[in-house]
Amino acid sequence: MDDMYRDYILDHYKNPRNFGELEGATHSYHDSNPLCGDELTMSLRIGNGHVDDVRFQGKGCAISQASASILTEEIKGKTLDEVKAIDRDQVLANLGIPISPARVKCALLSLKTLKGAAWGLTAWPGEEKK
Amino acid sequence: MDDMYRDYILDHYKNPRNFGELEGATHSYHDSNPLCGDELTMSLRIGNGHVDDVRFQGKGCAISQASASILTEEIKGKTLDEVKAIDRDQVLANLGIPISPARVKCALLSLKTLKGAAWGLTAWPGEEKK
Amino acid sequence: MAVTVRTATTLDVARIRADFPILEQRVNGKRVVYLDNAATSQKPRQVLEAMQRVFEEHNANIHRGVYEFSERTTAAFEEARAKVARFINAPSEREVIFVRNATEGVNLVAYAWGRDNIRRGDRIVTTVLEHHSDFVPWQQLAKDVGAELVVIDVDDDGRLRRDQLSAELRKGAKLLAITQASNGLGTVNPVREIAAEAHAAGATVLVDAAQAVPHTPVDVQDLAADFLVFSGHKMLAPPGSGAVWGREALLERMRPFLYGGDMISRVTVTKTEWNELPWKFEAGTSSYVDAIGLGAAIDYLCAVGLRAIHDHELMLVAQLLSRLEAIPGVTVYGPRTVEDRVGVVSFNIEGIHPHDAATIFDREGVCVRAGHHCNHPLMTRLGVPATTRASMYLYNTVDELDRLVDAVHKAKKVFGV
Amino acid sequence: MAVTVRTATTLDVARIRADFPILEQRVNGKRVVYLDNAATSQKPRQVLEAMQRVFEEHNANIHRGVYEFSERTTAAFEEARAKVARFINAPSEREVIFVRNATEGVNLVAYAWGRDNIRRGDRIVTTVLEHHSDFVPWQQLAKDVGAELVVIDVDDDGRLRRDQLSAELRKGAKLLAITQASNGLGTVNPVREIAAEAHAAGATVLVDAAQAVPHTPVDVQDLAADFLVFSGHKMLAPPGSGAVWGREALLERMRPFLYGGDMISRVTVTKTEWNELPWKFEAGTSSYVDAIGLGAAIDYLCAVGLRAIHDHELMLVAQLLSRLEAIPGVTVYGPRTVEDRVGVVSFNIEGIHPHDAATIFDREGVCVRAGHHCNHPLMTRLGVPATTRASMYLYNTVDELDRLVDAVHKAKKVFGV
Ligand SMILES: Cc1ncc(COP(=O)(O)O)c(C=O)c1O
Ligand SMILES: Cc1ncc(COP(=O)(O)O)c(C=O)c1O
Repeated sequence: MDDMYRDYILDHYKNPRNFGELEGATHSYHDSNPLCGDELTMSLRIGNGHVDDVRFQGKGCAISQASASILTEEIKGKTLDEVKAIDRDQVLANLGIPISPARVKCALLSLKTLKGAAWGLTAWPGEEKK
Repeated sequence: MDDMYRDYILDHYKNPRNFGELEGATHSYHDSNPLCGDELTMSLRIGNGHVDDVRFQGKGCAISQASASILTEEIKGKTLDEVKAIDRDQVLANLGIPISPARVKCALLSLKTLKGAAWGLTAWPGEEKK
Repeated sequence: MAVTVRTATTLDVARIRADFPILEQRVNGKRVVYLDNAATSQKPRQVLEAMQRVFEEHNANIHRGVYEFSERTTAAFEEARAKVARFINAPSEREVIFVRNATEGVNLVAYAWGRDNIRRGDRIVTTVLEHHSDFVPWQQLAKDVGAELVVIDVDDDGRLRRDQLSAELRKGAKLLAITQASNGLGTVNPVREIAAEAHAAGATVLVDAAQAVPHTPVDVQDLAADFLVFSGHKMLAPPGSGAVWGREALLERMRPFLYGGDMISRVTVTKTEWNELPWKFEAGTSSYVDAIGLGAAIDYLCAVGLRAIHDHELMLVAQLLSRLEAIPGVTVYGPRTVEDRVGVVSFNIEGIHPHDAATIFDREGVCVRAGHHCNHPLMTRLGVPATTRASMYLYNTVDELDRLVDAVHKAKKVFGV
Repeated sequence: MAVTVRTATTLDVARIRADFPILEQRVNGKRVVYLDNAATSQKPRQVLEAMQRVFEEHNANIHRGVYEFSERTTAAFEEARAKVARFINAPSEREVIFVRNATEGVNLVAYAWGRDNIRRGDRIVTTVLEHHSDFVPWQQLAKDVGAELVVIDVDDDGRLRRDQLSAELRKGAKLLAITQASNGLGTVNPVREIAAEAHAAGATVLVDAAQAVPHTPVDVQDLAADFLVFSGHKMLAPPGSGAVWGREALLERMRPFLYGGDMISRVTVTKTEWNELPWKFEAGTSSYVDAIGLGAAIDYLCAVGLRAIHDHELMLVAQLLSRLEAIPGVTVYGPRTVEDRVGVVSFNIEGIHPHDAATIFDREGVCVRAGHHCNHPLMTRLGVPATTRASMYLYNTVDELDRLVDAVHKAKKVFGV
């Protein structure tokens, strides 16, 4: 259990990075996980093929919110191609803790919202079909 | 097994009593057991509250046909009240052999048809509701 | 009811627990504490053995075979139906239809009765307490035929707004679909009174008894509703078993729901005659082993006694409520009393999402449900996305509640709240 | 196919029989000979143990719980779905919907696809070989919407009149509903060719594979139909398990069938969003233990090998046909060859009603089915009210066929024919 909610996650949950509205956002996407009630909005400012800035807003469980916070740190300043390459395994790995199957949707809501913001995708590669 | 198809039943099956059409029938009823394909028609000549004559026609399994044959012998000459009193237990007992649950419908088709002929009943007392 | 037993139980819980092998399992090294009984119950040996016996001794398809295996299996299946009928005091076995679960039961009524009886402009009254299974079928039927769906609210304690219900019924209603006990809050509705009121208004009444039949004596003749549905898997039977009870006169007039083998008496190329009740509504090969399991579950519940089970659960609720209310930051939803309720307690811990709470509880071996409990309209009404729900049954103990309370403290510690 | 094995089998039947405890049972003092496999099959230990393990080790409701029991049960359930998908070579698990049985499967398609796609004046083509479960739903749909039901005949050997089918398809059809293997006669239809022909005529194709999937390899991509249904209980799994396979594009466009818990993603008082495939079609608590049993049954069938099972059955059919044909007064219905058929042999004894025959066989411990086999239109076509049917599976032996033949002689002796 200390695995599952180690300080790193709880720190991101309680002190989310890049939280709030983004002025001058060029891309924005909202999604939710109706089963849990997790909500997330990702806003990006994209210029010249780079993520110049990013913010997220949302509410929900620690896993979904920490995952979003970690993801925003990861993508800031990256090229769109680099962002596109981020997959579910990487997002799960970033959390640094084992995520049980029932919580995978919580952990991946951030990625889903990011892809929605950046490309209007509502599923991540390999996840459209099971 | 010899119980189930002892000579008495087989005799009635092969040499059905009161088989055929009834001239001057006052009452007649046809019924069938769609699950088995058993078919039966009972024709009665009722006068003065008595069953003056009876005939049956039909085809189907030995149990259904023998049961009908035995029943016609039983009711001939009886008063309607006496006929009305015949119940499922008596018909099953008349056969003189144990009838397994799956074959009860075969054995009772004769009674059902008789009641239909005599009173337009399509179920016998106690059998309307299970 | 007004139960007085609060700290004592008349159940021999140790003996009961010995019948449930799964309760010995360990999760993360700790003996499991199973408190998700409103989702599904565990099964005693007696039920598993009854099913095993069919498979090992006389399995055959029912109603069809003129041989001993088939006759024995058919007899066991129809005996299970008789047990269900006696259990809910149905006037006749002909009124008991086996279905997979309560959900299929509601859908059966919605398709086979609803499509022919609910017309454009008709009003269907239901409540915000309903499980999706007794809500979405009516919502969709209303949409399809152009009827109006009226949803009665609850007060802040999670009790049905009877004033609102009466007012809406007075405006006229074709159907009242109402849960007897809420799976989200544990609230019990006075269905008997309500059914009488609805009948007076000319409505047909369907009772979703999925959370009532397993936990408290239910008598369909006393309730005097028109349809009642429940699931076997919530009452010690396997998933795949469940029943619809309906008034014979209504069932007789209804068209069938599923068409196929066993529900017909004669088929020609151009037309079909239906079988008698209840088989008219049981198309294809029934889940006959699951149904036989339900019969065995009913035997088990009757041997223990439904009243004693209900009292035991209320004792557990009282214990849990007083423990939870003593913990800062814990909010309990629904009635704070033990009157008119079943063994369901919904709560949240401030600062901890229910899913995080449930994950931490799981590490402690404590199984509760976190989520919307298939009850979105109710969650919206409560203004929360989800709750944490502990639900009790005959095998649960006060010690297990202490394990849950310890887990709550642990979660608070981890989250620093 | 053109199988050459006729008197030999590649199956280790003795070893297989050891997995089926019920085959040791006695009826009237004689070891049971179970030859009613087309009605339902027996279950091996491996399947019963897989189910028992769920109940004793990690039973919990699926898809809902954030705790280990629920996650393990959900994983086992979804793994069973993956096994079904692989077994029939479905392109995606999203296309596999768990239902109670083939009957519910056909009804699901009739309600959720049929009601929106079959209109007044449309033609539904089916055959006289259909089980009531793939006949009555279409007959009723046709009646409800004013469509025309066209029923293709068989020739005197019980083989489908392909000429008639082609002619009717050329006139146009919205749906072809056809059985892959007849439960009444054992005839196998060349569904792959027929589906192609039907598609060319613009029809959607539903295949009733209830008698095919248990007995011969079925590959939905090779068949290239649109929907395919089957029952688990006829293939070593418990009653309560079964599946619909459907093309994803069709399933996506279809409305749901049953409404309730688990099949929705969001509900408000006024509207509902559906869950993704396949769960959109699985409302309420699934028979998840039965489904897990189906997964274990598929493991068992794959380990033995479907081709070897099919060859074994054809060997038994050849043996039985030659024995029955040697008995004066015995009439066999359907194909007299072993090409294109499954292990079903329908026959009658002159002068003995099938029910009387089956009753006498039962006294000898031999279980066969006597009746119309839920196949009234076919019985009418054959001009008999009923037949006696022996149906074989992997555990049957030639010795058992001899027991059946002895029973036929016994019946003739009792009836003096
Ligand atoms: C060809 C065929 N279709 C459908 C069915 C119906 O199967 P179930 O009763 O399992 O729904 C059967 C079963 O006898 C069958 O043989
Ligand atoms: C009140 C109520 N109704 C209906 C249902 C649906 O039950 P099932 O999933 O067994 O169909 C449930 C189960 O959670 C319930 O609690």
